[in-house]
Amino acid sequence: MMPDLGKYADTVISAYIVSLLLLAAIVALSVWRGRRVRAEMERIEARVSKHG
Amino acid sequence: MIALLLRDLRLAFRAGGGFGLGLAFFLIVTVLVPFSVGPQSDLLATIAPGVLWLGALLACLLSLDRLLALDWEDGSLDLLATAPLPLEATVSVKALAHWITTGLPLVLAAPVLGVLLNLPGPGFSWLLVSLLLGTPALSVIGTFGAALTVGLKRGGLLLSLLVLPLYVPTLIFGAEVARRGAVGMETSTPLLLLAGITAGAVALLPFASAAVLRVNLR
Amino acid sequence: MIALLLRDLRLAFRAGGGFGLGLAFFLIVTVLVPFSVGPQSDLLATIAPGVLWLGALLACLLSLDRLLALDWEDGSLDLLATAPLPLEATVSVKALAHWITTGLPLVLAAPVLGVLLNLPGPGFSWLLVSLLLGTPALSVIGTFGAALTVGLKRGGLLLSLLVLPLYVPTLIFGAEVARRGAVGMETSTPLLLLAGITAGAVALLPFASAAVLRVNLR
Amino acid sequence: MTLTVSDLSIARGGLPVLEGLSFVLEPGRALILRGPNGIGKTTLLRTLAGLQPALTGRIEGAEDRIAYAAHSDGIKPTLSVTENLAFWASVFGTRDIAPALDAFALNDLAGRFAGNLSAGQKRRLGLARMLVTGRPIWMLDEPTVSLDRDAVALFADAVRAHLGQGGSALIATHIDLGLEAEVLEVGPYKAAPPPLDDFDGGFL
Amino acid sequence: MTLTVSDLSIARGGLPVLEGLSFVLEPGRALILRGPNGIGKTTLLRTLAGLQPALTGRIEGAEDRIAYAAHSDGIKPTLSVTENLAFWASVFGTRDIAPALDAFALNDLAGRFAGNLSAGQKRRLGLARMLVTGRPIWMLDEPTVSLDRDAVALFADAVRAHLGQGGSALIATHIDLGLEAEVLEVGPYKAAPPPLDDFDGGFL
Amino acid sequence: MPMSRTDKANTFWSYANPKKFLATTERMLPVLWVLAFACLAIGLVWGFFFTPDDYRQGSTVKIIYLHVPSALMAINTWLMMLVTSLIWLIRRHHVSALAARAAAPVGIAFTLIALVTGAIWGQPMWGTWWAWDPRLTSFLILFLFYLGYVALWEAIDDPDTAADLTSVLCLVGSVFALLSRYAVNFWNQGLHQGASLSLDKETNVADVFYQPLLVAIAGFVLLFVALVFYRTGTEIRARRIKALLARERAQEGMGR
Ligand code: HEM
Ligand SMILES: Nc1ncnc2c1ncn2[C@@H]1O[C@H](COP(=O)(O)OP(=O)(O)OP(=O)(O)O)[C@@H](O)[C@H]1O
Ligand SMILES: Nc1ncnc2c1ncn2[C@@H]1O[C@H](COP(=O)(O)OP(=O)(O)OP(=O)(O)O)[C@@H](O)[C@H]1O
Ligand SMILES: [Mg+2]
Ligand SMILES: [Mg+2]
Repeated sequence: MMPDLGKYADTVISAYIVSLLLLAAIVALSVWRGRRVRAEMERIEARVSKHG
Repeated sequence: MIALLLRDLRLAFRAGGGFGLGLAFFLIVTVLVPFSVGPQSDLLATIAPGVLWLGALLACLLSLDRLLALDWEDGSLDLLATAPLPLEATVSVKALAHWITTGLPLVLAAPVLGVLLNLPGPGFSWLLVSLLLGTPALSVIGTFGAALTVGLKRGGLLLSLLVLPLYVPTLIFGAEVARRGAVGMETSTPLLLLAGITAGAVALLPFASAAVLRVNLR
Repeated sequence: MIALLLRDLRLAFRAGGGFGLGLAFFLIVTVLVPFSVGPQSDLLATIAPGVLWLGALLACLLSLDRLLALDWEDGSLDLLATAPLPLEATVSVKALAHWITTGLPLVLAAPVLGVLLNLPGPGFSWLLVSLLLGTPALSVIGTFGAALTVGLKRGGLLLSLLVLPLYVPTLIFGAEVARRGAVGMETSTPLLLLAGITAGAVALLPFASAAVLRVNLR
Repeated sequence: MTLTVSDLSIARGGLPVLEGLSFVLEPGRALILRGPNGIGKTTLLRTLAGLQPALTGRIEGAEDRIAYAAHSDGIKPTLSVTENLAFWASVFGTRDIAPALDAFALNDLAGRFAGNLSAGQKRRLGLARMLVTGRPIWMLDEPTVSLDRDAVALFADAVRAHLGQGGSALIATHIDLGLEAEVLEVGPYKAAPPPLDDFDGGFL
Repeated sequence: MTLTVSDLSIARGGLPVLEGLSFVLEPGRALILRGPNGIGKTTLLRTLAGLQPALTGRIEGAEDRIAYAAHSDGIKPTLSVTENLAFWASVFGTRDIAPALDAFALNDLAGRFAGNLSAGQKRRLGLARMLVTGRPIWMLDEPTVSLDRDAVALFADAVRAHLGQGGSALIATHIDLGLEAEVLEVGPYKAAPPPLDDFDGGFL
Repeated sequence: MPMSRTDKANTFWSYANPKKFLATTERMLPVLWVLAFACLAIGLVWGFFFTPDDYRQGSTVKIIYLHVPSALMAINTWLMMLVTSLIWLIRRHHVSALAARAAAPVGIAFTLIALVTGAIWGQPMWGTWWAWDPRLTSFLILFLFYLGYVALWEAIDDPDTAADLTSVLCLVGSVFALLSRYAVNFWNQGLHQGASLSLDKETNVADVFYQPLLVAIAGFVLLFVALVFYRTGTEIRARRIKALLARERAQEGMGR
């Protein structure tokens, strides 16, 4: 399954790991903040429309 | 005192508070060095420990003018001076907050920047150790400088001028540790001296800072 | 406009105004370099042009936060904006005052500091020329940065972060001229490019600065 | 010379604060703005002075006619009283600062650095600046803050003299200045909150 | 609890400004300082608060008893109203900021960043700080600057409540606060210019 | 400040209406996410598992599937920010300014990926993590511009002021970034490969490497679009929260 990476195995694998981690981080951060902001907005919308 | 520390940290983290800016400044100064001295990597490797120390020192220096001056301008300092908290404690806490928000991030970022300047392998750990030991002294000495110049509008430049000479011993020993470490020489003497300077500064300077601050508040 | 220039110069010369402080900062940074990279004189000679340019740049940078922020804080900027003077002229005059009080002294002092760093003989005149051509660009670009951050309390560090990347081309060409000059190489290409950057910045950036300032005054 | 404001709406921090404001300020007249803290007096003055754009409405006769005195005075602590005034005089193209010094009893302080003045003295200097602008419409934001009674009287005299020369003045204040002037209560013009539900175009 | 000041002389910028000042401030009483601009009221308050030394004379009963409110308020624009107050409360070792918020009608503003308040709102926050100090002697330097009429009334109520609990207050002001308090005119204590000839000890 | 004007007709500009933008992007987003992750997965798996080694670079050539797309997108993100900034300055559509704000952190992430994969690649190829090659150096400078841009957004709390200032910074910064690019080229001749995606296929990467690379690039582009749409939505909501809170304050009177 795993291709033979030869003597550069560490290099290639670490490049993939770091990149995928960074991609995951930006996606996770976006989604986390997006969820939070959306919930916050709904909370405030509810409160504001109650008060008129 | 914890309330004061928490407040200072919170102020630093709030938008516009400037946390992380010291770090960015450090990064930029490091990047500018090759532009000015040229890109030869062996030359850069030779001067790397010194440049990193100098960069960290300047980043510390630049953030000093927010340390007390903001509190002075809006009157907080007057009020803190009349509060039931000895002024020595106040300045120590402020120095600690400064170190946490400026010195510590610099220490952690320095190895990454070492890569940019081709710092030789063994240099990394020594750079880290010397910065970890030296930056508290920079914060404490800087607080003294900030207390000296607190009454002056935008005294930032004068502050730099007063503080830089005081930084010289710390810089010499700190950079020496990093430099010797990078070329695999023995480092224990400058390391001890550096530790001594830091310990002395942390123990004694707050009294001087508080005294000076009292005069400035008058 | 002349009144504004004279006022700015007078403020700079008055006690606490910061005239000469940029110079002193330049001096100290230059002096600290041998402490941090070690005292070998050939190494110093190699990096001298670069270090002098970087030092001049940092000294300029540090004085930027007084450029507009003081006038903002005490409300002068609001009043100047309602005065019969186009804001473009105001920012240009302020950049000019900054150059006269900071850039010009640095240019004149650089040869003296060159001696301290063993700058090779032919390097002196080229250093002088490159700084003379380059520092106006530093002041004008800096004014833009100051206008961007004028509303922020002690925005000094953010200002550095914004301005330093903008300084890169000026620094590269300026230091290149000085470096090539010091080793007797041909300098006309980088010199022309440096002049081009300065001319472009002086001609165009005041409009951007004024626009940004208007937004900040809103 | 008449300042005409019609159906003006102004905003601060992205929200309308006052709306539907109309008034006319004739030469020789003063108008006093009153209203509770935070209603938008400062915002109104800044808008009229051209420092920020209006939301809607028209302002006529303001361009290059207004001398504005804000909460802060634009005084340089390291310049002397005379130097401070002379600077503003030459920016506005007038020359003579003697009348201004006289009007606010600053002659004794003329040579002092402005930074060494007390709060009230500084304020007097800030007000003297209005006289050297030579502009016909004065806009003053709480001009009498930290002035003592004599200084308030000096200020009222200066305003009266200005009106006598065909100038006009718009003054936001909480206290009684002893001026015979119309009063504009801005409270009733408080902007209604924008409608909530549409979330169209804007963010509300 | 009584603050006793006897034969006090104070200086500002190296020059004596007031001399021979004596008064007693009993618990439950307020004292209003009046005097023209630049006479030395601010200097007097700073001296009593321990921020600068007196030239001569004695101050008794001040040590660690004074809550001082200066011309500027010590408010952090990037902290909310609550955070600002809570900070001072914990510095002074009191916990509860609710009464202070109530007393100055700050409840509606509690969550806002202090930087977004108008001039008068900021001032109210600065005054609310006095309540969380828990100190018996209040020293206030022109506390009502830029407050509207309602807010001045709130302030007077807060002072009255403080006096009712055995506290005392020393207030420098130019306007009438509607408080039943003694008034101390400091004008008559203006320091005589020091004699020119002796050049002994000092430089004059 | 007049609120953004909305054109009546169902033109391109009508998407500048925040509500309409939200509604439209919300419908597109699930598809975009799926497509993006599919392309990414296919491209990267294909590249990692099913391509041969290069005769000179060995297996390190597999890094290209991360390095080139991220480098490409790092630059394109800035270009997109430049365009949206201009739209804000000229037409004053709030969504445009917010899209620029939303894109910047994504650009930072791409720049970081390009830098890190490049650095890791450099170790075996050039024997050093970092060299002051012009291509690498200009990326570092681009990174600094991103940092400054984001820091300025964060430092200003009035949203319209922040939008105006960052837009002008983006404009001026673009000019200086370009200048820096030439300055850096002049300053040092480098080690780095030339551009690969030219039309002249002979001199470039062989097809076996080329096809998965294209898929990976498509994946990065789609991911970028999805992220920017999503994040712009977040910014719109954050902006609405601000407006709602401000409105609430104003309504409660002057705090009394
Ligand atoms: C940290 C450092 C690096 C940065 C910022 C960087 C940046 C870039 C950029 C901007 C491109 C342009 C994409 C395009 O034009 O198509 C690129 C392409 C490329 N880079 Fe890098 N790079 C770095 C290090 C490296 C290293 C160390 C290697 C390997 C030796 C490398 C190999 C390549 C290759 C093979 C391409 C594809 C273009 C071609 O095939 O000619 N890069 N890189
Ligand atoms: N920087 C700011 N950002 C957001 N909102 C603000 C800002 N400054 C003031 N405001 C709000 O705008 C409104 C109008 O403020 P303004 O300063 O014009 O009031 P004012 O009438 O001058 O009050 P005062 O009498 O207290 O000076 C207030 O509700 C205030 O809270
Ligand atoms: N920094 C200073 N240096 C030197 N002299 C000063 C300084 N500040 C104030 N003075 C002078 O000291 C005197 C007392 O000032 P002080 O501020 O105490 O007056 P005040 O009674 O509070 O006046 P106000 O009602 O205007 O606030 C004044 O004559 C003033 O000019
Ligand atoms: Mg106001
Ligand atoms: Mg006073």
